Amino acid sequence: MTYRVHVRVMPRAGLLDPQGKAVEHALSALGFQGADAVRIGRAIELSVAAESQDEAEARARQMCDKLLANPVTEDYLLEVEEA
Amino acid sequence: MTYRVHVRVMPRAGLLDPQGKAVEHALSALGFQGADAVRIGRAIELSVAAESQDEAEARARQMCDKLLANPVTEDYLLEVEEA
Amino acid sequence: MAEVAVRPTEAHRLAGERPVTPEVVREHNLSESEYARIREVLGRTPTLTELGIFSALWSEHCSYKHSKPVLRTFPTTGPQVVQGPGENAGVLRLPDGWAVAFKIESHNHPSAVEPYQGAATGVGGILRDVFTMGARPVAMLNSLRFGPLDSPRNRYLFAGVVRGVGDYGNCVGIPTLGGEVAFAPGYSGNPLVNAMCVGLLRETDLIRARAHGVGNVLLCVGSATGRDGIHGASFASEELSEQSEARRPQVQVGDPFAGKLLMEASLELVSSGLIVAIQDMGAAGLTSSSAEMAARGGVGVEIDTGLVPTRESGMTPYEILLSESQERMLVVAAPDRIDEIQRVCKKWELSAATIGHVTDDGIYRVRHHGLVVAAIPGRPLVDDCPVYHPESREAEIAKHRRDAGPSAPPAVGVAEALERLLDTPTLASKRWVYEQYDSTVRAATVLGPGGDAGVFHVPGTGFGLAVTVDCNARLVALDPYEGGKACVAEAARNVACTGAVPLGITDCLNFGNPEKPDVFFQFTEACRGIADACRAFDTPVTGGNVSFYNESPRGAIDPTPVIGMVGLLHDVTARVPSHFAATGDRIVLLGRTTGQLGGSMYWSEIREFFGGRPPAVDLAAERALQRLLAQAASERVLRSAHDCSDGGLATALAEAAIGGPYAGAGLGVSIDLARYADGIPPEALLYAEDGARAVISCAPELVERVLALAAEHGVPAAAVGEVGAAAGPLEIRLGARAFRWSVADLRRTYFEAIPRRMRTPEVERAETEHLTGN
Amino acid sequence: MTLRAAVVRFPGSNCDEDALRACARVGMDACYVWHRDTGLGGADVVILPGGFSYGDYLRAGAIARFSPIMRAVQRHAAAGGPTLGVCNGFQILCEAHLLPGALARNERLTFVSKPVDVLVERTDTIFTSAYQPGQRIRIPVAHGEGRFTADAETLRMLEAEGRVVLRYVPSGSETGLPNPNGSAGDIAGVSNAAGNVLGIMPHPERAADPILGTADGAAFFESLAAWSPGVKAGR
Ligand SMILES: Nc1ncnc2c1ncn2[C@@H]1O[C@H](COP(=O)(O)OP(=O)(O)O)[C@@H](O)[C@H]1O
Ligand SMILES: [Mg+2]
Repeated sequence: MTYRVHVRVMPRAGLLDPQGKAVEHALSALGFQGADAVRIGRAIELSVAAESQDEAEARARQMCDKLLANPVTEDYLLEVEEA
Repeated sequence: MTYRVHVRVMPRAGLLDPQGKAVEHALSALGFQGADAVRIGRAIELSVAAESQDEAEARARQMCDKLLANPVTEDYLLEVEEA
Repeated sequence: MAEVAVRPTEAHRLAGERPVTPEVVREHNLSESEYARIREVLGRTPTLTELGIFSALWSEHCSYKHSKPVLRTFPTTGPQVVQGPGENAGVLRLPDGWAVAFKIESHNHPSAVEPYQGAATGVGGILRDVFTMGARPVAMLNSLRFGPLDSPRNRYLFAGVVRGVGDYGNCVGIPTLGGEVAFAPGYSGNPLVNAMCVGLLRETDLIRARAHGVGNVLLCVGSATGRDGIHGASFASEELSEQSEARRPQVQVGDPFAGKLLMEASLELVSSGLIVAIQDMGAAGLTSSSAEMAARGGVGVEIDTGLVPTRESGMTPYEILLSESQERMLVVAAPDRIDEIQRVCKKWELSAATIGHVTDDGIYRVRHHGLVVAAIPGRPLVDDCPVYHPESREAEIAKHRRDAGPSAPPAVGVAEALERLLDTPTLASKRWVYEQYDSTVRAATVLGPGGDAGVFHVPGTGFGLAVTVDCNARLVALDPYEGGKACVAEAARNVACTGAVPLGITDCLNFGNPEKPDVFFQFTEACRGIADACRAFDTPVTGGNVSFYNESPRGAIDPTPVIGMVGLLHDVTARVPSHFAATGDRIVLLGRTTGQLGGSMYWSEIREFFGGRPPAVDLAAERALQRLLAQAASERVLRSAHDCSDGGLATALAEAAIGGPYAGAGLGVSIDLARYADGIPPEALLYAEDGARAVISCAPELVERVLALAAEHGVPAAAVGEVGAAAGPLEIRLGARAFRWSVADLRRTYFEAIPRRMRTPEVERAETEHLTGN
Repeated sequence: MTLRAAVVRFPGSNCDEDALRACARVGMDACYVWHRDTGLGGADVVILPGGFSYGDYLRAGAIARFSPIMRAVQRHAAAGGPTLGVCNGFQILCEAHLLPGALARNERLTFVSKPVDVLVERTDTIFTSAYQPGQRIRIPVAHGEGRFTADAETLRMLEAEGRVVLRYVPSGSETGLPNPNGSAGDIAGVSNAAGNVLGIMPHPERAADPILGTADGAAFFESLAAWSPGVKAGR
């Protein structure tokens, strides 16, 4: 089976996020009121071959721990769906 | 009401995604078999004040069209949840 | 090539392929007579694939059908010329067996659509043109034009382009040593992005892009082919309009990492002698690279598009041939070298696929999984494109504009005008730009951006090179012939101010639609000016690029012939910086000021009048000044030298006083122009843009020597004052009148003019768009 | 004794030649090591040069740290061998956990290329022994991701243990060319606990020859060349 995995790698809460700040600023300068707490990270999509959804998730988690996210500065969130 | 909006801005299908390519390559070099079709984009999270979920989504969509995504090279996906 | 009267064999239509109808021909941007010529060459109706091939190679971009006769008038020879126009880059001879390869190229249309990727892929393309000569790229320059910064779209384009230029060159590791940026209404909607690359090679390592050796194989090296930029070459050969949005080719995305690997692999392939020829798949991709290599070598080629690695499945031969996917090279080699070539490519993590071979029948033949889909006589395909001699006539309004003068009174007084001028983005410091470009990688940068020309050392030797790009489109618009001369003169002056001797040029001729008589007039006249100046300076044209159809719905751009120049500093330690360096040094003005304000920035910025007759360019005086500067530098009598151009004498003095971006504070200036001025009104004296002038400084005890040298070279020279204290004022006395500015204020204005206009949402958008990567 | 310096080349390294030349200039026997190699060829000193290894795709240094050569670098560092990472080399050392913290995107989002003034805070290291304590030097930076980031505890530890070897002149200071990227504590370079691994963002190899306008970086290489392998590399 192939699963499509969506990973969001976000700057860890509490750390400075200059991109988020810049976008927040740009939004308000463009007149979008009431948009705040902007955070910007990386969206990664990949296909993973696995026997089950759980296995796909476990493998994706390993990929994140090893490569896709930097534990010093980032947290990640996974979603897995059947492809 | 405040809603939390999650946006994924991804490189448009068919366009070269050098980052995705490099990561795919790296994953396989790290021994992660069966991971492919890697695409890398931006994950944006923001809080939007609105009367309803629909309104929040409509406003977020405007922000994407105007600022958050590049219409020439990117597509985006929205998810809205109550904060 | 053996002149065999070849009648191409049949070519097959693929299942489902559109038949070639008049409408299809029009869509391919081919005229009726061009189509008739195609049928004549083939002796039959072309297949769609063949039509695509012709439309690419006969596009303005590839065929130079409107410019060829004019370009032939450029001087292209000289003892220093190793390779003139016609190859991927020109090559000039340097001391000790070294040579320099350099070339400039435009990427205007793609940048108008997608500024970041358009600019990035422009840089990638020019890099490849240089390393395919066997030269290692060592310096980049860029020349940019945008509409005024008060428009959000222009700010977005500016920010995106700068970021794209930077990201590509930074990643590959080539320092950007100079460039120019100007803003004018004509470029709204049609920005210009010209990138220049300079590379070094041993003269004996030069390799030319000529396929030869029947039976040799063709390899496709580098990235896989996608549907990117199909018809980019013909897209670049039409005006931008509402429809272009729909016809726009799929955006080409640059992969600078792949570009870097390709550069290393290519240089290794060349230096190891494994290959016969190599060429970038640039505009019109595989089609133009293979057809041009075959034509230059006088042979035929046969390729099978089924063998080309693709990124997507189901690509047709038409798409594969015309794709402009980036970071790909076409290599010709003997068949017994394939294994070794693949080993080199593998080392650099690149693929190399054999896709065809060199033939003896002179036919450009394409198969798709064996089936012949195109068979065209190779030489007519490349050489028989019709050549046009459009009508050339100056527009009446251009004549009137030249004869007119300002009617509005000055917006501000003579002194305040200087502050205004330094706050004009075109004149202000481009620090906001060049700090986004790595200017020190390769550890050879002797003078980085921010001065008159960039200078780098050639490691292991005693010499260095000075490089610059220049164009004053304002002057070209007002008087194309004098303006063309002025562009070359300014480039040469910039090079000479560092102490270098100008060696040769490359040019990027950005104009509107050549089928319009007034545009073609601008083109021919500017080229005549460039040719005359190059002859006078012994700086041959070694190559370049023509970019026509730079028109938006608003009309044609100002004619913008950008000159890229290389000069030699025999002893690099003799290099001269542009800014005043020491309190108490004497200031000498070189050259004569006549005070004609025609075409000046002063008139356009302070008197709201864009027009008038610019001062004629005195090529002999320019040449004398260049020689003087080089000799004075080699004798080490100069502490600084800065050329006098946009914004006139006052601007040049202010820039020299303000100092470089990292100087801390500027230095004061105290000069008296009463004797120098000779009855010229103050605004004319301070802001006229006469050529052949420079502001130099020297130690007090050397001023006599400087004046003597000037006399020897027949250059008017006047010692007018001295460099003042740190943070002192800039003071210009004119008999009883005196003008005084705070250098600290001028400095702030000059460095803040662009940043303060760029703190806006569009810029933030451009800066946050490319979060990933670099 | 002539020291042997190995400059590691990753795909995308672009300051490798510059580092090699700077080492050779002070008399070291400098050679390249390919990222797929598994040994360092008996090098005394290892340099991870600047550049864009793997295009800096994903995160600077994230992919390069898995290159085969990194095992040998790890062993070399663990055995106390001097290991210097410059710019991208610093990023790789952090990703490989040979140094603490991470290098995040510059606060002002753009790539920044210019000279900066840095203070040499420690001169009792093998990399900086030829400098005067507290010496202020001017050398170029050129990076998009150079903002040193670590959690508060790590930052405290780095300060307490004196592991901040190079510090930018603080932003907002009246004189000098300050912190270009917003890094925590104005940190421009940190070492590991033992002191034999150093990562710095500025490029001393681009300021090692007077013709380049400043030779303030040359002492990094002079320090290394003066080190004797008999002496423990740490502080
Ligand atoms: N796009 C650019 N890229 C790099 N450097 C630039 C760019 N634009 C301007 N510069 C730097 O600023 C200097 C001043 O530019 P310019 O105003 O054109 O001066 P000049 O008229 O003396 O040629 C250039 O020599 C160059 O070093
Ligand atoms: Mg210029």
